[in-house]
Amino acid sequence: MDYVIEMLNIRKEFPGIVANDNITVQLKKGEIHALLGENGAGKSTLMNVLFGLYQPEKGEIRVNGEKVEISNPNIANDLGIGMVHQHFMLVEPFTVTQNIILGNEPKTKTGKINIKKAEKEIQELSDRYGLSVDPSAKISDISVGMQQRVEILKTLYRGAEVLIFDEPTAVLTPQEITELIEIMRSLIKEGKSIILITHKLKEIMEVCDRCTVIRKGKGIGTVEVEETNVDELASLMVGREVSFKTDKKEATPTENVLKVKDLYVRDSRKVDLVKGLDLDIRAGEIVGIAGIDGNGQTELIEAITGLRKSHSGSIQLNNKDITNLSPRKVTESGVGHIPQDRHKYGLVLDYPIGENIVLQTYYQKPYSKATVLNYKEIYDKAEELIEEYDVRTPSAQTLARALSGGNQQKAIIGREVDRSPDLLIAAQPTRGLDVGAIEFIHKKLIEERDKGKAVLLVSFELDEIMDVSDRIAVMFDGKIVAYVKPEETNEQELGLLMAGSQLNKAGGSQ
Amino acid sequence: MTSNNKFLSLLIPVISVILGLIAGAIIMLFSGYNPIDGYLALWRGAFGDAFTIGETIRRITPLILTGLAVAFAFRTGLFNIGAEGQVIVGWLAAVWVGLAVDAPMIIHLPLAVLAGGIAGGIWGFVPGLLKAKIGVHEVIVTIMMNYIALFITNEIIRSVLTDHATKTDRIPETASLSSEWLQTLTFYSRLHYGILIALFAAAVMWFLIQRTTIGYELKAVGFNQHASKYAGMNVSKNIILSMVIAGGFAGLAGAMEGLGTYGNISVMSGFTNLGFDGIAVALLGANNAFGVVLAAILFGVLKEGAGEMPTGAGVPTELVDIIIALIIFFVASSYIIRWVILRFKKEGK
Amino acid sequence: ACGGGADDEDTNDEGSTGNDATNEEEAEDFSAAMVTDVGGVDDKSFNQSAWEGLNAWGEEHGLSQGNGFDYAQSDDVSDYIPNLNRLIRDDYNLIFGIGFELQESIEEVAKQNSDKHFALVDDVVEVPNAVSILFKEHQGSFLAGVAAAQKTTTNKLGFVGGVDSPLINKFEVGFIAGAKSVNPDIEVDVQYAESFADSSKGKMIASDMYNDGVDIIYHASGATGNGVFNEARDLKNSDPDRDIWVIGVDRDQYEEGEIGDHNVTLTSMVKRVDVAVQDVTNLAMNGDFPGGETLEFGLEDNAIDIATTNEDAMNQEIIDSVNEWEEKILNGDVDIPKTHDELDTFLESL
Amino acid sequence: MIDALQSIIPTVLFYSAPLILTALGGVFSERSGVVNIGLEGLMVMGAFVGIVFSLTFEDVFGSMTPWLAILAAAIVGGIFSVIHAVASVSFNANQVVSGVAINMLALGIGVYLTKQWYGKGQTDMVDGFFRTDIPILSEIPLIGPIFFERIYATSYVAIILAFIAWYILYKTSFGLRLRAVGEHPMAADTNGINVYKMRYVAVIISGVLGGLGGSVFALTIVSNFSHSTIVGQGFMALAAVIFGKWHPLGAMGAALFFGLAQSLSIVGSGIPLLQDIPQVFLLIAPYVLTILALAGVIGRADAPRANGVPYIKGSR
Ligand SMILES: Nc1ncnc2c1ncn2[C@@H]1O[C@H](COP(=O)(O)OP(=O)(O)OP(=O)(O)O)[C@@H](O)[C@H]1O
Ligand SMILES: Nc1ncnc2c1ncn2[C@@H]1O[C@H](COP(=O)(O)OP(=O)(O)OP(=O)(O)O)[C@@H](O)[C@H]1O
Ligand SMILES: [Mg+2]
Ligand SMILES: [Mg+2]
Repeated sequence: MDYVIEMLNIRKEFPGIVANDNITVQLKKGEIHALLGENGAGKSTLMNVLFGLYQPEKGEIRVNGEKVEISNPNIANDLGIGMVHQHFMLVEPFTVTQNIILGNEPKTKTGKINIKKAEKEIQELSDRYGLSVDPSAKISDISVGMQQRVEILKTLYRGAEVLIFDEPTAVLTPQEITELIEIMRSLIKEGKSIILITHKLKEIMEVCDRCTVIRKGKGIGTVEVEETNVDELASLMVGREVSFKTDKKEATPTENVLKVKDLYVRDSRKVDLVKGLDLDIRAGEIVGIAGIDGNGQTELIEAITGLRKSHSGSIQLNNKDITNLSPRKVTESGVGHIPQDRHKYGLVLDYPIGENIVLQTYYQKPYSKATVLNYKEIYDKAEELIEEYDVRTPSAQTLARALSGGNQQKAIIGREVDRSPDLLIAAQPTRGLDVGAIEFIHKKLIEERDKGKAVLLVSFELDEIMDVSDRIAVMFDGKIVAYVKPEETNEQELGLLMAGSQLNKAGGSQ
Repeated sequence: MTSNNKFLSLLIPVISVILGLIAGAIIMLFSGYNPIDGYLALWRGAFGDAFTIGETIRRITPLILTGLAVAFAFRTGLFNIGAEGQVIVGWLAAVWVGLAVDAPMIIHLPLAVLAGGIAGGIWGFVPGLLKAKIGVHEVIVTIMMNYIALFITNEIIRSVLTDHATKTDRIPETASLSSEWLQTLTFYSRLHYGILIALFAAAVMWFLIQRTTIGYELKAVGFNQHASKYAGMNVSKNIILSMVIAGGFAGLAGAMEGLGTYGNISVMSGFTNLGFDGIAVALLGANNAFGVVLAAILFGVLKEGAGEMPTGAGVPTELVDIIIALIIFFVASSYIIRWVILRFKKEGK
Repeated sequence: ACGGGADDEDTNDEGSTGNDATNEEEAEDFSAAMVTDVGGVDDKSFNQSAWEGLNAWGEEHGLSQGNGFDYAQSDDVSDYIPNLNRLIRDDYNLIFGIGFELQESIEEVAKQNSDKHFALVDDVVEVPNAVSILFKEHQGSFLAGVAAAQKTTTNKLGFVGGVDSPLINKFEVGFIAGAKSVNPDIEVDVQYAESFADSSKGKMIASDMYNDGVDIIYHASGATGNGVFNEARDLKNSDPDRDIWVIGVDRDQYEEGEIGDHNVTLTSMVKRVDVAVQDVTNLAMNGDFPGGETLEFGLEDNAIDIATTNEDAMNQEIIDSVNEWEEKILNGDVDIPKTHDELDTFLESL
Repeated sequence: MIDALQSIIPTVLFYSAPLILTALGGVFSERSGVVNIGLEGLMVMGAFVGIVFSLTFEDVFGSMTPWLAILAAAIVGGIFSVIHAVASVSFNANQVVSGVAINMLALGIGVYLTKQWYGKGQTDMVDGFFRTDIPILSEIPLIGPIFFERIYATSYVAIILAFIAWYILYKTSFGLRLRAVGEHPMAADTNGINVYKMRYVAVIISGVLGGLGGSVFALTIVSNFSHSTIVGQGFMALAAVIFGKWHPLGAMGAALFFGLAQSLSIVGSGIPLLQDIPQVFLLIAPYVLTILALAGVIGRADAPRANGVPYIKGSR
């Protein structure tokens, strides 16, 4: 059989946990092979083993039928294996070219790096696969989607025949995902083989040939994608039935909770990113903001939550002006915020989970009295939320850093929801999470709505927006350009609106 | 698992000290000294009689405080190399109040001690403010503030506190930490009540950091400024507060010298080194209050004991610096010691 | 003989407490020790000189280190008290504190141990069982100024001080007075480094002064002076014909000035701490301990001296002039100022 | 004016050269992600070796001695810094702690051995370096006398090394890799770069340059070794690293700035206008100026992202 890569009976342990337990994956030449599993199932670990970052305790790896030892990434590179990591491995202050050639620099006779030559080569590679990357741009100046292409170029530059993509689409906008899929197809056309890790079953159905499922570190089996469907994949992965369409009753919105009027917000370079935005949210409804990344969503949320000063306009909560109040004041007025970047904003990773649970309330009774903390109250609350939100952690004393992304997210959601805010802002709440966790979080958001709270959901996942929202506000170029009802629209129409097209039920395209 | 960890955390410093002493012994052997004589002299120098014990405690006192000054800032993610300057201004301020104010002891002494703390706090405020508002790296500013403290203090002693003399008068009894009783108890060592203040300060730091919302905020800011801002904390305020409190501890160390050990202040031709030693003490004590106290004790004992080594055994006192440095290395490299211990344990099973 | 100020009557009165202590012992049982300041016993300066004095005394009486005399080294100002106490516990009869930094420590310890004798070099202690040993640095500095005034070709001199303090001011003032006594038109550029250990500052100051036309620098700045010598040697090296001089302090700094076949050390203001230490120890041993007194050692005791090691530089003319002024000083014809105020009156009287 | 420059600039150069050299060492180490507060100790080691070598071999090598002495100091500095590398790269020690230990250890060893070998706390004087005119360049009118007359060759060695360091860090693959390791070690690792090796090399380079800086200081300024030879210069070099934003030329600029500020404070006391200002203001001027420059012009300086973080393979 012509397998390019075979990982046979791989076992990898970490202190106290078996991340991979006897897993087998075989990759055929020219195929896109999906790797599917819940958060923490062991997918990344398995791929890191293949890439030489980890050494397996047991098992065997074969490349083109030959048994190999991959003790470091150099060997993987030499064997033609390249990896696009879940967290990008890019040096931010460096240029695209510098990142790509790092470790394989072309040199002039004098020992100087031959940047010109490298840039030309990269331009050629980029053109060949339709990546349209600017070789001289700085990583910190380009979008996440671009950064991912740089990662792809990195592997191609090293002559990779096999590419591993670890959750490449989790951080991309729908447009970027479509483009990535195109890129993967062109890679296959050029004779490469791909292993793709993703939580999005639709993507698997769309591009993959076969799919290997892992559950809790164990290999469940490999299926031909043509012979399966989304529901079967989901239940293989979770070990039970999963419902995708979130059940919810009709919304019964009441009085107005959030009223944003003619808001202007500037970014750090003093450019207006929110430009005269109006937005209303009522109690008992979920408003989803659909939009392409970079149209001012982040700045809007930061302005509402007090993390960023707005430049003009007003924000009212329950008819009280909260414009430019400090984050603390905003929180106290009744706003909860599940931040987009959970590592940067959501958690103090070096604090125990317990102490993260009171991140905004530590100074209030009963968690402290006259500035003295009451650890018993804090940890009682933490235990309660850990139980209620099914946060999987050895204990409340465990550092937040040690938890998996999904569990970190559940802890944040528990914390924010538990304060019972009048307005709950959820930014990308399910990014990178497996279907089980997504289902759970969606249920929680809807529960809040049913309790009569207002929910503002920002997501780049149109599915999520369509499923969860009662009303969709389409954001483009710093403004809400349209309101639509999820049951009255479809992805194509939303896509066009998000791209700035004026068309609506009202009229034709521009 | 955790109790195991706690045990290791205690075991590692002990092993480090033993390794450091063994290394010191080897060096003595190689340079032709008798290590046993050397260490006996060290012991006599630190614990030989009531006098040396008194002096050892006296030496430990300011080290605890400068250790706290560095450790406290560290907990907020700041590196305070400025304890040295904060000690100097604290010393100056304490003596100044000691000399200028005329009041009964119950008012005078606390006032003078407080003045030292406040002066140190002000010296910490500047780098704190610049860090918080402009993002200027605190390491450079604190280094520069050390020199500024030294020169300004000398000038004030010469031009304000005295008429161009090198040292001020002694502070009156009402502002003095020293005590006849403690001195008689220890054959006229300079042991003074400052040790109580130092230990109390350590308890305050522990309580502040571990038990209060202030500590909770300071640590959070040290770990992650973004999340702290998200949580509604005032990041700038916390950075400044941390440097002010840290400076306050160092200022108190200066007050201990001014009100306790020396009873005055002299023109200094160089740094006191209390602040720089404080860095080592803080790090050796893992930046936690209890650890700082232990590290200061170790440091003080070794340094005080070292004085006896040249006369007692002919060994240069610098040997003790080498030993302390090695101990710090061993503690810092605890990763490897931990690894070795765990290895042994596994094999033992 | 002992210091000029030591009145014999006083010695007997005040020394009585001391006599009780020493009379019970044989002279051979007498022991003496010293505590250095942070410079250390090998500072090539007054600590070392004091130690040499103690050694000479020991040799004179057939004693050896640790057996009749010894020293304790201070690495830190906080070491003074423990060191003094260590020596007290070791039962030395006479204990010296070397350097003004030990003033308070000696005072304190002497009060607590009235059965022992103490001596402090370079400052005054007012305790009956301690003697203060001072030097007339202003005399030596005056003569250094005389020599410099004779030697200079630019009529510009420099003075580099360690830390601005009454003690170092004495050097500065004496030097200026000496120079101007010879030639009132001479300018003296004065700078303090505010440190006794900052060679780079010493070098920068010297570089600036020599650049401004100063040709002789007198330094009283400890290791900061290393930088002064370094700069002078460098200038001499690149232009051996240029007249560049340094005047050393405390001991003969001839060696510091060596550069190839030349030597930039014009002379040094030498403080014979050894002479004073030996003197005082003998007094104490013989039961004449001048407790409570201040002994001022000067030219008359051979405890202050102007080095003439550099014979090429210190020509006969200069030596004659120095001797002439020395004569005047010993005769009491000049009253050398010790402070800035005294200097002002002195200069007006010129 | 020219006169003033001719007196100030050579002063600035000799004062700054040791700081430049040592700061360059700091730049290499910190660019690779290893905080180096042990620069002071590395300078002490360099000064010690430079002086001891000169004392021992002055008779053998004659006028070549100082050059060989700084070479020896550089080598020993490099070897000595391996301790810091082992602790902070291999044993994941807290790098600040390890640096503090380096400082204490160097001074302890230096003075201990001085006492062992010479029986006293300070060595005798050595000849060291002397100023020279730089051939040809010193002939250039105007510029020549200011920059190239009566200059320590070591000052130009320092400046040239700063440019070489810049070239190495920003133009060669070694530099690219070194900086990558300091920004994102895991990215470098996945690109097949040996993070540990790079960090070892960088720390050793900092030892070499620190040793060089210390020995140049001792041989151009102090002429002997004692516990007070190096007092704070290493910390000033560290300040120069940060002031210069971890850039070799920036660090050089910062070191020159320190030298200029010091020089002005000394020259200033001779300027009639400034003569009435109490001396203390001139004394603190260099330090106040530095703070003002930082607060007003330089502002925020971001360290290499992975600076101070031990790299543990496979950790998240
Ligand atoms: N370096 C490590 N040290 C200890 N445990 C680890 C390490 N890396 C991963 N693990 C643990 O191994 C298990 C598998 O993790 P892995 O990252 O492979 O999961 P995954 O399937 O990629 O999850 P996700 O979908 O969230 O990316 C998890 O329980 C994780 O906590
Ligand atoms: N009573 C308590 N209940 C629950 N958690 C606590 C309690 N006391 C402290 N903690 C938390 O547990 C962790 C360890 O606390 P501990 O008081 O043991 O710290 P420590 O040993 O002094 O160490 P350090 O000061 O370095 O954090 C801290 O994060 C602290 O916030
Ligand atoms: Mg993963
Ligand atoms: Mg994930």
